[in-house]
Amino acid sequence: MTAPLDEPGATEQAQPDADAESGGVRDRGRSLGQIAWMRLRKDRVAMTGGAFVVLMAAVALFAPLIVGLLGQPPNQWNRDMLDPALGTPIGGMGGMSGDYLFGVEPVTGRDIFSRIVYGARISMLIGFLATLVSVVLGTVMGIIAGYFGGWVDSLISRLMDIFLAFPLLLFAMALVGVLPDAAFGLEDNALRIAILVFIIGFFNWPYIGRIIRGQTLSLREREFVEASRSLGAGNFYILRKELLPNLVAPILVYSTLLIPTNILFEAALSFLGVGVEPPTATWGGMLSEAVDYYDSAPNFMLAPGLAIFLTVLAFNLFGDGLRDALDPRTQS
Amino acid sequence: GGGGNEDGGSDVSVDDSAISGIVDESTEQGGTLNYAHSDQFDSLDPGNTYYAANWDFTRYFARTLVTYEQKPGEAGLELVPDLATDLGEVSDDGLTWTYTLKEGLKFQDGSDITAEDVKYAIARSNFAPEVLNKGPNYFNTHLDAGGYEGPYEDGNLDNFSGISTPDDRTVEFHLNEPFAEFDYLAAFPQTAPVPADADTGDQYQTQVVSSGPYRFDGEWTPGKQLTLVRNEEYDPETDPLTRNRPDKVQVQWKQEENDRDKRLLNGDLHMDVSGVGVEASARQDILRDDELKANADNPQTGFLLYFALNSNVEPFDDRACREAILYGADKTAMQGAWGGSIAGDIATNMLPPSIPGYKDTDPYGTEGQTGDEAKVDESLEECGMADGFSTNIAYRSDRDKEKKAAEALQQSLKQYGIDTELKGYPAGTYTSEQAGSPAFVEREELGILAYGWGADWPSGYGFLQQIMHGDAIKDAGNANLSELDDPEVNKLLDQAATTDDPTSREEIYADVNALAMDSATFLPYLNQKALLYRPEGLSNVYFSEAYKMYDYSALGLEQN
Amino acid sequence: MTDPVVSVKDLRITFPTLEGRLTAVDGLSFDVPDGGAVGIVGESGSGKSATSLALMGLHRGTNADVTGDITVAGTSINTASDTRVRAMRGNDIAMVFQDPMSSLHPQYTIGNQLIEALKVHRPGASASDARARAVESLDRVGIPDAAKRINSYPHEFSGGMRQRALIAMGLMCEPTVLLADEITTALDVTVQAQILDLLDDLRNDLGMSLILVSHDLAVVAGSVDEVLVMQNGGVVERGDVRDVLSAPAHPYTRSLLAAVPRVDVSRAQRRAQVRAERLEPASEGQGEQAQRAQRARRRADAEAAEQRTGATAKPEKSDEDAALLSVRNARMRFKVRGGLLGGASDFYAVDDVSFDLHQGETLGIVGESGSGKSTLSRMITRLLTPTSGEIAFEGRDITRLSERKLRPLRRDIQMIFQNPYSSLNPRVTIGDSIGAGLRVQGETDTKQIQRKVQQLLERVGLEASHYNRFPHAFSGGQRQRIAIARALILRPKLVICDEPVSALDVSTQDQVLRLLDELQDDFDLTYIFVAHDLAVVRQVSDRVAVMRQGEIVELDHSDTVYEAPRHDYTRELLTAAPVLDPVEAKRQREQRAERRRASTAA
Amino acid sequence: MIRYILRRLVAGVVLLLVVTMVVFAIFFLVPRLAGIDSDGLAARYVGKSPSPEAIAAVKERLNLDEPITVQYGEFVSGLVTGTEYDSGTDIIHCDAPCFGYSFKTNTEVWPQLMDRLPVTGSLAIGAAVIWVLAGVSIGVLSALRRGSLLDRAAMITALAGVSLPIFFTGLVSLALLSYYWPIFPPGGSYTGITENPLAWAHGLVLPWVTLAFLYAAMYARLTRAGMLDTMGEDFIRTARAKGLPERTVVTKHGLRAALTPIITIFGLDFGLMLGGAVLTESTFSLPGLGKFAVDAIRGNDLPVVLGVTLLTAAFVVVCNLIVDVLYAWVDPRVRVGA
Ligand SMILES: Nc1ncnc2c1ncn2[C@@H]1O[C@H](COP(=O)(O)OP(=O)(O)OP(=O)(O)O)[C@@H](O)[C@H]1O
Ligand SMILES: Nc1ncnc2c1ncn2[C@@H]1O[C@H](COP(=O)(O)OP(=O)(O)OP(=O)(O)O)[C@@H](O)[C@H]1O
Ligand SMILES: [Mg+2]
Ligand SMILES: [Mg+2]
Ligand code: NI
Repeated sequence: MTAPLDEPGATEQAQPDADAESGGVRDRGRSLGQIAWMRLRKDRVAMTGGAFVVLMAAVALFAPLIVGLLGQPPNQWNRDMLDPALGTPIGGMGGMSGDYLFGVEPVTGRDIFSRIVYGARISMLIGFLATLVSVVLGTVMGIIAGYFGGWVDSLISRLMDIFLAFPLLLFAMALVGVLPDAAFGLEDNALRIAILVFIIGFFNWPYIGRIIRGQTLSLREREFVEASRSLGAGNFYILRKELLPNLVAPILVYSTLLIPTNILFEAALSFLGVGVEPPTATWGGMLSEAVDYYDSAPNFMLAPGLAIFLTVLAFNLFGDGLRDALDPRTQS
Repeated sequence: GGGGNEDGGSDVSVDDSAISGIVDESTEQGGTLNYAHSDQFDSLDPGNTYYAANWDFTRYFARTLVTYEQKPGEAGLELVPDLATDLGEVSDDGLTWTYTLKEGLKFQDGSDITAEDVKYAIARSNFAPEVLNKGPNYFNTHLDAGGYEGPYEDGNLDNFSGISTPDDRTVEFHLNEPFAEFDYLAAFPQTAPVPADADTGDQYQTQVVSSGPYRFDGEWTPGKQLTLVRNEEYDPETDPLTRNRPDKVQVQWKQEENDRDKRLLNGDLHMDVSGVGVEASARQDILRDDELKANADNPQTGFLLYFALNSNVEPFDDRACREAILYGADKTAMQGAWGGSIAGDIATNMLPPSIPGYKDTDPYGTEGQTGDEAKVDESLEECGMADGFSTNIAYRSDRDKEKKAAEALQQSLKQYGIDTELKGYPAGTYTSEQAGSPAFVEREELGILAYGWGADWPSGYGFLQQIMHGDAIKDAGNANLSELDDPEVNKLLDQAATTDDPTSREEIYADVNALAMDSATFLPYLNQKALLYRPEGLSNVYFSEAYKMYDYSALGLEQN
Repeated sequence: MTDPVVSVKDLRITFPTLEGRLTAVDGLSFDVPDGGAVGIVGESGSGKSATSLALMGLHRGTNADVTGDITVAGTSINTASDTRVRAMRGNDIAMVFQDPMSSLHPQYTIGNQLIEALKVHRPGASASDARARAVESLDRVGIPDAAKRINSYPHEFSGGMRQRALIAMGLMCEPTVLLADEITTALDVTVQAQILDLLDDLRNDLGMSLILVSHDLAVVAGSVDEVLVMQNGGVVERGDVRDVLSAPAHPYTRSLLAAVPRVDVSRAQRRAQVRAERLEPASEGQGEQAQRAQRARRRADAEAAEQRTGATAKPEKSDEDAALLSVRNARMRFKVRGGLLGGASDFYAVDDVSFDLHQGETLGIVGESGSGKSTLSRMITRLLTPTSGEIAFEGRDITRLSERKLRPLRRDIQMIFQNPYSSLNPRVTIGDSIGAGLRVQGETDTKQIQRKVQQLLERVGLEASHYNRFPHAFSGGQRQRIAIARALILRPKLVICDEPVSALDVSTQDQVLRLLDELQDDFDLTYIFVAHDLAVVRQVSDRVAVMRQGEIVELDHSDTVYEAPRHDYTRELLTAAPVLDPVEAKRQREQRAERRRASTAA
Repeated sequence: MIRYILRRLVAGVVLLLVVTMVVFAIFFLVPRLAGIDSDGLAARYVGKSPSPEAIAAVKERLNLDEPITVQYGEFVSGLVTGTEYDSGTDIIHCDAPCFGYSFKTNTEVWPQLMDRLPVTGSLAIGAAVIWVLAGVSIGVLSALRRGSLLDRAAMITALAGVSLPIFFTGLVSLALLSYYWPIFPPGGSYTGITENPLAWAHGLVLPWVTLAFLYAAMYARLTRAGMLDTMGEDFIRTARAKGLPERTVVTKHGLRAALTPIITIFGLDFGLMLGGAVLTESTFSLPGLGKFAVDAIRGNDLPVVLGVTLLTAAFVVVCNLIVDVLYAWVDPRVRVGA
């Protein structure tokens, strides 16, 4: 037996003295988070994007307040704002006015502004949560498949194929008939949203999964993985601490692109009757309803279209910035 | 007709001249007539279809025993003999209806059309549900056929006792009970003759043997463009109608609606064969353009839109609770949901105005048709739910306008404390599995069910029987969504079937209508109207009251 | 003599960074006469590569700011049009890059990349001509069976072969000037000698001028006429190579020369010298860093002492017979996949290797590239499971131990990897990288981990404040220190150093070697030290094993191996080692040429 | 390699079986969960107001009362050996691969699939060419001019593509380029490539561009990210040092290395596209597979749904396989099946 320099017990005793001289206090370096934040703050474009995202989140959160101040109740029909014969808004610009900031919907006369505001809740919720579900699942499965290889890889890859080949629409429509009113402690729309998140999120993961797998395949050959293993790191540790940080960039790129896809996916499902039950507003749902009026009431289409677009743009700008900020190699 | 302008909005009245008269009347022949459909017909087999548009369309190649007069307005409801020399001759006991075929009738291959061919056509279309099951089954219900199993199970047609053919030109129908409106059945495309040796079962739709002015151009594949060319064996002399104007008829299927409308307005297409009218976007285009308006008609479609209230679902077991719904509904909003006055007139009872026996009654009328708070409160009080209650509204989730109407109902009820939740189901299974399954309705507590109904033939019986008769309630595929099983109503409808005199039948229908309204299980809200467009270049365009769309058989093309 | 082919006047290169502008090259001037050879030496980061890139006009389009005059073959690089510069590249002036691993496109065949270099300047050349030229070029740099290997992809070449392929690429158009940037760093001595000889031949045959960049004075010694010594972006000394090497004027040059390990210095001499220097605190030239290291070390010593008194006393130097590590008949077989049909053939990367290793001892392993050194190292650390044979650690057979059972044992055997760039995760802070060992071995107290890591950082000559930095922020030498810290955090008994200094410049190399030495003394470590540099191995090893094609051809006390080599291959290695004396270098080169001629004649 | 491909194909077949099982289960088990019995299922396939006899007859004809395993077994054996259907008067021989017989249109599924395949194929291939070319070149340009106006504009356009639904972009393009300025033919005017290649291309330009607009974004963003990584690699510097023109450096050296992840998702997108161009096909009234599938789902036409699912699943499998094999070609370091 040689004598290792310090056994745990020994360092405990040595601590006070050592701490004073070289302990954590003297640490002038910044943590990863701090560095990223510092960089991010310098990136004006990314910060604008981030600010917009925060704004939209606030809008969603404080929807009742905002609508109370600036709009009409979102589900209230205002047929007096419509031409009774045509069902289209009276006045130019789709009925835009101080009371109806973005105008009113054809047919119902509902306030587009407040529906956009309330729609932000569900659309963003679904957009995010579903993206989160697929990103998490995809990352976990992809990383496992890529790292372990062999039969694990084959199994997961084939599983991904199955999911990709799965007739999602069919599944969604079959579900409508069997959806209970309440399950898992959720009711009505909450349950609907949960199911939507599940469907959208759960069936999208193989997409990102395959990409992550590909990246992992090459990462696992890197020497630092071996180095980590030689320290006695288990597979879980290596996956989490060594590989994951290197996958941040692709994950961010895909997540920011998945969000709009998911928001629109909700619209498609709404269209098939598996979406959120009316009259609850969602951006995607509004968009698909607006198609019929794209030339007679363009504001009906533009409002949700722009809402989705701007949110997505903001996310992408922020995501790009974040990716750059997290990349230790980027200089300025 | 005439679109209403009374509500103060834009002027949405359109030309409408094809409703009352014939536009561009002409005898010219020639040209290719182009139809399009946003979907496709259930089948082109005249014996296997239940679409009014298809019934209208099959007249190009499938002549029936009798048919509707080629005239605009009321006159178009008149039945005239087609293959038969006369309308049906009924025996004194009312159990035998006899038709005699004209002479010189030929199939496209030149062979003679015989009574046997008509008998065979009915045998296959009504008695072989394992093969052909898309059409109505009135003959099956009314004919006294014993245990006949259909021509595919039982190769010997003589075993089919429901119809006898004493000679080549006589067709005798033997009924199990008298049925006064049998001539209407004889106008069904199911009576179009089918030569037994040319029948290919469910494949017959690919090569229907024509008895009319046009025949299929080769074999047709479902979903692919259909081309009809002239049938050289057709003799116009035998035909009471003129239905051979164009040289060629073509149909494109599955055309996207908005796109189809645009092409229609552009003149790229001649007609939307589904006959349901243009969609919202084109509707706006037409109503904003006087030139387009001049080519548009806005007729009633004979289709009634309503919500059925199911009395097996609480609290609708209490009539007063049902009443609260009827008084609370804002019908103008529901009308708006379908597109305003152009989409239909507000309905106040369960018969469409074009059905004989219609009376302008409004038992639950409210001011401006927007609901009556006092009466709702009163009803709620009466049913012991003064604070309101909650229930579900079922609708077809892939039908936008129905969804909007359900939303409108939801909105108008909300102010009275009646909370409703919308339950959308796919249209494809709505009747077979959800709204049409009493067990499902009860379990899911679907108190209010959106629906729409049109008559199989222009009579009260044809309209009311399926949706109100207690016997019509089925475990699956039920159309009587209210599950109304009123002995009085049942009795009256049965009685109507055996009443010869049309005026007394009308009386009965009016009574049935009144009883149904009294039951408070129906919330009718719209007598649907369609906005039809007839592009320049068509001739002989008029609206057929029988099919509730342009009479396709009469259409011609203006020659340069 | 005519005008110089390359003339650099007052070259200044700056890069924008987070902390402001960084001046990489500061007022550099030099000339290269037609057909002449200039060596540029200097430590890592002194601006050698930046200068080389500037000569090629490769800073265009980047954020680097280049001022001053550069004239190559009569054209001013700084003012010429893009098209003109492009036409010159590869044609008038060709460059061979530093890192052969990453400088070749992984997705094109070697041939493709060579032919491309020709075609761009000789559009008229026919496909078969270009191919023939490529084969010839590969042949010239000593790639065996060039006509066949031309279709190989870079990953199918060993490091040395890739470097040669890069040189071949530079020679495709027979350029007027060849710029070689540390081209031999990755090569073992025999190949290195071959390459240097080749360059020399080319100079003679083609009248080509040469700029040879290196951190290794011995490398340039025999190959250039004039040498520039760079430090911090500027030239500190220049002159005829013989003069500079024999009588260095600048202290920096002197310290560089002193740092060069010498094959003729034995382990014992070196140890004595190093220990002496260590006891002399803060000697000049060592600077603050060394002082800090001293302090940390003393503290560690104190701790160790305290512990010794408190706990078990340090055991006697272990009994000579009980080996710490014992390797018996170890073999490692790889299946090498064939072509499309996937027929696999066996290949023994390590073949029947046996040796014992004792506590506190250092075993050096030398051998050419691909001889199985790294594979053997990986087998001992059990990153690979030997195909057959037995590996025993502290008497315990670990050959087939499961990964789970192995984990606690990993504390005791650690490895420092060959390439400090790729063995550190670029996305993980160095603190986390080093602390990982503690964490995976069950330590959960983050504060504790951080404290230990920072202590160790200081011990290896870095700063505690570097804890949260990412690897990219460190130079190669610093990275290797980080890698060493990572290996030591668990207080292992056996450390396997797989070419820990190959990628470092001489002065850094010297520092790292000293550090390893110190640590061995302090912690009573046992080393296996793998290197291609014979001098380095001699200075650190008690015994030396010479490997060739998976086998150990010679294993003995280091002095014996170096002074009385028994195996032919060992002798060959020894003669290939570069020497500092230019005259001696030339003589050896001639000898080698003689031998080659003899062997081809035979 | 060949063994690897064979192994993957076998796995593919298993996968197809699993997928069809799932479809079967959805059709037969999920409604059961909702308490719908075989009568309800049968009622889907008869007219507006079905008689009990009709329901019973349909039930028998479609074997709806048989255990699901038997029905599934029949379907699979039909695929392998073919089956026969009774059209009433005739026995129709449906040769292998028999994808069944549509409940709704009374036609064999396979010929209908084959009919629609060229349409979806034309759409997918054309669009893919456009989106890959456009996406990749935009991505490359943005990467080279990172942070420039062009970069930002390209990104915004690209994001507009993913944010806007096809039914919107499609309709607007039709309204503008087909009606307002009649440059392209209106929807519903598909011409086979064999009939008239020019008309084929002319009629498909709008659908192609619309569909490509959606995807180009993702490819542009991916390419950009990949190019940013590769253009900093050492081998790019080597290429420049050879004196290669910048264009060659970017396309031949930079792009090639950045292409690998793009190939992965291209395989995915393309495989999915063949079953998934629903919205484009609807918007432009193209008689393709996607529309066919959705109509079948709406109409509960199980054999058609199965058929389309099977076909598209097969595409996904094959595309993924091709991608994996292609990998080895694009990146010689990757060993297929290793
Ligand atoms: N693109 C760049 N951006 C910022 N700094 C740079 C860049 N390239 C080089 N440098 C810095 O310029 C200095 C000189 O670098 P250079 O690569 O020339 O060193 P070198 O002498 O070649 O060292 P080595 O022996 O390690 O190759 C270093 O400090 C380096 O960090
Ligand atoms: N995983 C593997 N599969 C197949 N062959 C391998 C593998 N690892 C190493 N080899 C081969 O084994 C031989 C020995 O490789 P090793 O890395 O041990 O060489 P080395 O002596 O460390 O060389 P260098 O000095 O270049 O680092 C080489 O020919 C190498 O190609
Ligand atoms: Mg360098
Ligand atoms: Mg090695
Ligand atoms: Ni070296």
